[in-house]
Amino acid sequence: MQELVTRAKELLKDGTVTRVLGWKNGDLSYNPEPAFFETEEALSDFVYNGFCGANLSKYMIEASKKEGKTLVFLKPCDSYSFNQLLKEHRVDREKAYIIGVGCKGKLDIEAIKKQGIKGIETIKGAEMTDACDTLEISTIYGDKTVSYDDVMLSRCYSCKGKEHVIFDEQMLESRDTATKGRFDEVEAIEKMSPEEKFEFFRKELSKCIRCNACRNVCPACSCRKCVFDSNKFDSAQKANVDTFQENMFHIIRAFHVAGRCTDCGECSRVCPQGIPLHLFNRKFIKDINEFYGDYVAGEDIDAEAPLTHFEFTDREPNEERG
Amino acid sequence: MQRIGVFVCHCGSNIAATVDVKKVVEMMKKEPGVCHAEDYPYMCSEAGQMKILEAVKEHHLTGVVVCSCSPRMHEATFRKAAERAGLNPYMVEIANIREHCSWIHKDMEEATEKAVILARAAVAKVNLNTPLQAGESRVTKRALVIGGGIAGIQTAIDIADAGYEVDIVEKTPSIGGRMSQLDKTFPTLDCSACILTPKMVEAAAHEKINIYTYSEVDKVTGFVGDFTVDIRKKARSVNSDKCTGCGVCQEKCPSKKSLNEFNRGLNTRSAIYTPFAQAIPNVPVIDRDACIKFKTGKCGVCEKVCQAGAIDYAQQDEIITEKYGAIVVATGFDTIKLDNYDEYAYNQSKDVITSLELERIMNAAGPTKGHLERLSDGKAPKEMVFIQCVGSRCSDNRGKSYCSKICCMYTAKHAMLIRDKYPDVNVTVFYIDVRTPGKNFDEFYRRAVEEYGVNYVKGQVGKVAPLPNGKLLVQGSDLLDNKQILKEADMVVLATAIEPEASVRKIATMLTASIDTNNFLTEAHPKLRPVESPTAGVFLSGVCQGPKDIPETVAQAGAAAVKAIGLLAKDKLTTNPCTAKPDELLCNGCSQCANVCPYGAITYLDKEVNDHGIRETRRIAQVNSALCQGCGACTVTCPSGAMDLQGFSNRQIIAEVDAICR
Amino acid sequence: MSHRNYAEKIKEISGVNPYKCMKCGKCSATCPSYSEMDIKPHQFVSYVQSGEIEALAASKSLWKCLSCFACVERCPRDVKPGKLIDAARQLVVRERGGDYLSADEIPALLDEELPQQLLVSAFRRYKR
Amino acid sequence: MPLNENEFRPKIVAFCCNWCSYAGADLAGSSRLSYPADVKIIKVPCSCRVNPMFILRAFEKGADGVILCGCHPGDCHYSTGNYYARRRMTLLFSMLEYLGIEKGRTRVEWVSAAEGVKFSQTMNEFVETIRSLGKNVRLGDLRCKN
Repeated sequence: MQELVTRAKELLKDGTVTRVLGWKNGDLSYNPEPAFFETEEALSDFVYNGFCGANLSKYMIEASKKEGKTLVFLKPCDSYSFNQLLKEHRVDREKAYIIGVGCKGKLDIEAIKKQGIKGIETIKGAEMTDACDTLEISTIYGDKTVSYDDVMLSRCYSCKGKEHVIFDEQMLESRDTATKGRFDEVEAIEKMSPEEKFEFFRKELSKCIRCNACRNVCPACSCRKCVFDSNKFDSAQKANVDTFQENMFHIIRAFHVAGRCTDCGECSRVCPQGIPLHLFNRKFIKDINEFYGDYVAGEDIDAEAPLTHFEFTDREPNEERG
Repeated sequence: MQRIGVFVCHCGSNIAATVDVKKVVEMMKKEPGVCHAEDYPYMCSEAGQMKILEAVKEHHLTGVVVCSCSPRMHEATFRKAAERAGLNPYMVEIANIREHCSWIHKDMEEATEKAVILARAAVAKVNLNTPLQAGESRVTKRALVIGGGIAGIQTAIDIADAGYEVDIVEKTPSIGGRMSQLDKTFPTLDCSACILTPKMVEAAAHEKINIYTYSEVDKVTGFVGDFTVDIRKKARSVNSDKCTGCGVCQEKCPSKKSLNEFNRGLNTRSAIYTPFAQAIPNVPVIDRDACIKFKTGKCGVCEKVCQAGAIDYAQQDEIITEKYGAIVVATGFDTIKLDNYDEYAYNQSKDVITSLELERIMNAAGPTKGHLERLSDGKAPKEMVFIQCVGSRCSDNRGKSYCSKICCMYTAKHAMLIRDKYPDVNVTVFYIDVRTPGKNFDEFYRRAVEEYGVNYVKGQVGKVAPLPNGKLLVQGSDLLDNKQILKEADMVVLATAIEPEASVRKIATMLTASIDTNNFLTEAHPKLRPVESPTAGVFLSGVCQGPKDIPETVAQAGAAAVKAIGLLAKDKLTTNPCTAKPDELLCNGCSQCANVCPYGAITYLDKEVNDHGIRETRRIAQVNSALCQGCGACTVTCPSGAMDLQGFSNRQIIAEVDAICR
Repeated sequence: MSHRNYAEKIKEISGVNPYKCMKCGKCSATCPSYSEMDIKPHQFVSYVQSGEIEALAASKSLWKCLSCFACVERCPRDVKPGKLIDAARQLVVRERGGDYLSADEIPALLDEELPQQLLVSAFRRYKR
Repeated sequence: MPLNENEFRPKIVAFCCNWCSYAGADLAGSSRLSYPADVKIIKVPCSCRVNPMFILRAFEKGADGVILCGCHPGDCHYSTGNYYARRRMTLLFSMLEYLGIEKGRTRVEWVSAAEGVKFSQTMNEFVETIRSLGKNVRLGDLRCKN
């Protein structure tokens, strides 16, 4: 992580960038948060470790409007989001100096807690320099160890690969963490009976408290004024009054990002209620791949997005599947 | 809140028979925003429209809902009435309680309940209507006619006589179309060429008409008043300017084996050919598949013998792009394939021919130089049999379900001409019904029967079987004498069904003109607008719209021309104001909408915007309302709802959905 | 046999809608045993349509039809007269009490090579 | 069939495109081809104008079935509208099925201006399907029910 800080300081000093966008420690040792650093001194708070899951692309929308260039550190999966925002003219390539940082898989503190570990004080073994195979966790009830690969974020198990699609420089190596199929969960749900599916999603979506964290963190879901906040559709809803609105918000959100979602998994990571929101987006991605050919959002700026393109031989909506 | 007037029409009894109009009026009075409701037997009548005028004045109405027939019928009428009353015409909504309600439901209570719901939806929509001003778009004073048959020629001449430029695009090497293949025409028995060639010459000589032969339409973009068309002028391999039409090349050309399409493949032609003597332009075309020079590189005889040096093997296809205000489709027809009708042995015996082939046989320029003879052995026939409705009026999927309309008349014509020229030939016609309506048509048919002794037998032919002695055994039934007839015939002529030219479907897709399953172009209204396509600026002339004979084709060609002239005469066209409109403060500038716009009406602009105090330049979508046709594709790809469609806004449709599901 | 329900039954068994017939006569034209029949194929349709089932049931044509289905194949309106006559024949065959093969007729029809089996099945089918 | 209270009366919203299916509905009307009165038609300029929000809104307000009719692919008056609608509805219907909503509740049908018979047959079939599926519960508000 230290090389990142020194490189950032050089770029700040020689004026190529006027600010640095990275992470700094949160109130606890395992929840770093995105932060801007204007000066070299401030960079001492900079941190990059196994817990820095946040995708910084979305912040670049506002950063592009500021004076001068911004240095931004993008993990491989974050770079797809930046590319997608570039395709939609939301970020300015000239205003961004991108360093593609390596990633050894990001950790999920909820997964650690699920292992029955409470009262966490410090966690060691999550640094980029570590081997990232075991974590030593010191808690008020004594020290505990847990395997790195058991407590990663669910998105890391079906990691999209370790190449950055857009960068000015690349630093630090990555570790391939993909072990599961990307659509295994979706296929598992598809095999359920309609009643089971309905129960599954009712159980999940009934937990939704409409805190809009998923919307606020999603790079693809960054309208100036969301349709659920404006009077364009008479669908302005601050809270889910009835169960329908719980479904509706997530279906429409998934539909709006369909063909644009880079499957960065941020929505599921930030959801305070732990709802697996990526299941919606992955369902659309799976359908798009199956019906209209494989498409990875954010991979190629000039590619035709599936929902703003068509073929004469597309299938009919009521056609039986498979 | 709007002040809305609801007018419920009885439509005589069409609506009032199954919808309790009084109850609908009563229910509408209770709707929010409705301050006046009344019913009237005929809202579309002058008196009915006066009701609207008076109500608007008396109750200061700001919106009008008319519960009546389909908006496709009288929306324009009621909008004009509102306009006369000083109301913006787009503050009028129609609830279709006839075609979508009273005509299809029997139970009064149920139909009334539905009528109320439909009316309520219309009121909900008009509540959110905003006054719209129709825009204007320019008109290119030039017309395009696709197809160079009698329909295309007549339309082109009529438009050109009105002083407008016209381009004819004809696929074959010469204009003239199907009519040029006919020998005589009914009911006057004029020689077809004698009445057609003068028209062809007139079209060719007309300074306002420009003819592209051996050419096809490749691409059409734009819309009424402003079409941009790419015409592909296929390479003739002959330079039209130099060629004098002497015809030496056709005589000397060694490759004589290719089938002569003009004579329906009954004889052959040389590789370099003009379809028929009176071809216009009289410039031959090299059939590159048959030409030895193109196939093997040797030969080149035509180049050597051509004194005018007009042969040019290196000629390539040429794409010409032109702008047009109106497009007339005149693509004509062909006879159907008879492969599914093996009971008539058309493919087994050369003496079983279609009527069009008989036209060529009887034509002096035809394969038999006008002598009526059997194609198998060249002998003159003694017994001739005509079979009507071959492939027509068949609801099995082998043939066409419609009646081809012209066969009864041309068969009577053939029978009469044969009996007149060869009195010793017996002619028998097997028919289901002889359909010869119209002026002098039935008299023409009766002359064939009474003066020329043509033997008409009511009953279809079940089978035609070639016999060892070269004759044809015709097995038919005589329903009037209840007999089965077994007749040995020398020649059998099939009155084959006709279908539109195959390439019309491609043209319809390019013009977005609607087309039915039989490949006939659909007219805007079968009775009231027969020569216009629902797509504005596209007109239909001739058989491409439906089976018809030459008199009707010429009449309809004239009508299509007048419609086109009516359009070209205007300097400005009022455009549909229901176009897309972006909300500057909400637009993300993400150009999703531009990707789906079929008309390229959306562009982007970096604009200084004051968003509640935040002043910044943003990338904002701009809609060119002259190009936008109001399809609404962009409004759905726009996630934030910034792009909305005037006249069909998101909130309006949501209001209609709410009103229906309440 | 009252008209109405038998006409309906024939239509139901054959699945034919006689109204689709446009009286073109092609079925009669195609029928190989036309000359043998008293009621012609195109008349099957009009008889069923007008409900004259007695005449149809009593007619010789029922038994002259070879079920070669040429008429079904070539009918331009899919009316399938062959199926109609089949249905009429079904009705007659199912009719109790009708006696179409008496024992004393057998010697006239007998032919030495006639297999025994044929007589048994003929009696089973046509003798009630 | 007259209104008897106990029989389930489905509410069905049909979005019809102005150029083809609305004209097809008119033709069904003028040919007096009946279909149940539960179907109510909303006219939209093109099938590509129908936003998934409208369909979900219909279900939210108590509709039991929603059908979208448009021109046959290739016949669209705006040349490409129905192709976009086809993709959007394919994905939307697949998502609704994924959520456990009965597949029969939503449908797309291409009806040309000349196909009055097909329009009335489609509507009869669709009402029959919805009747067999019964009242739409899953997309309504469950909170006050169970």
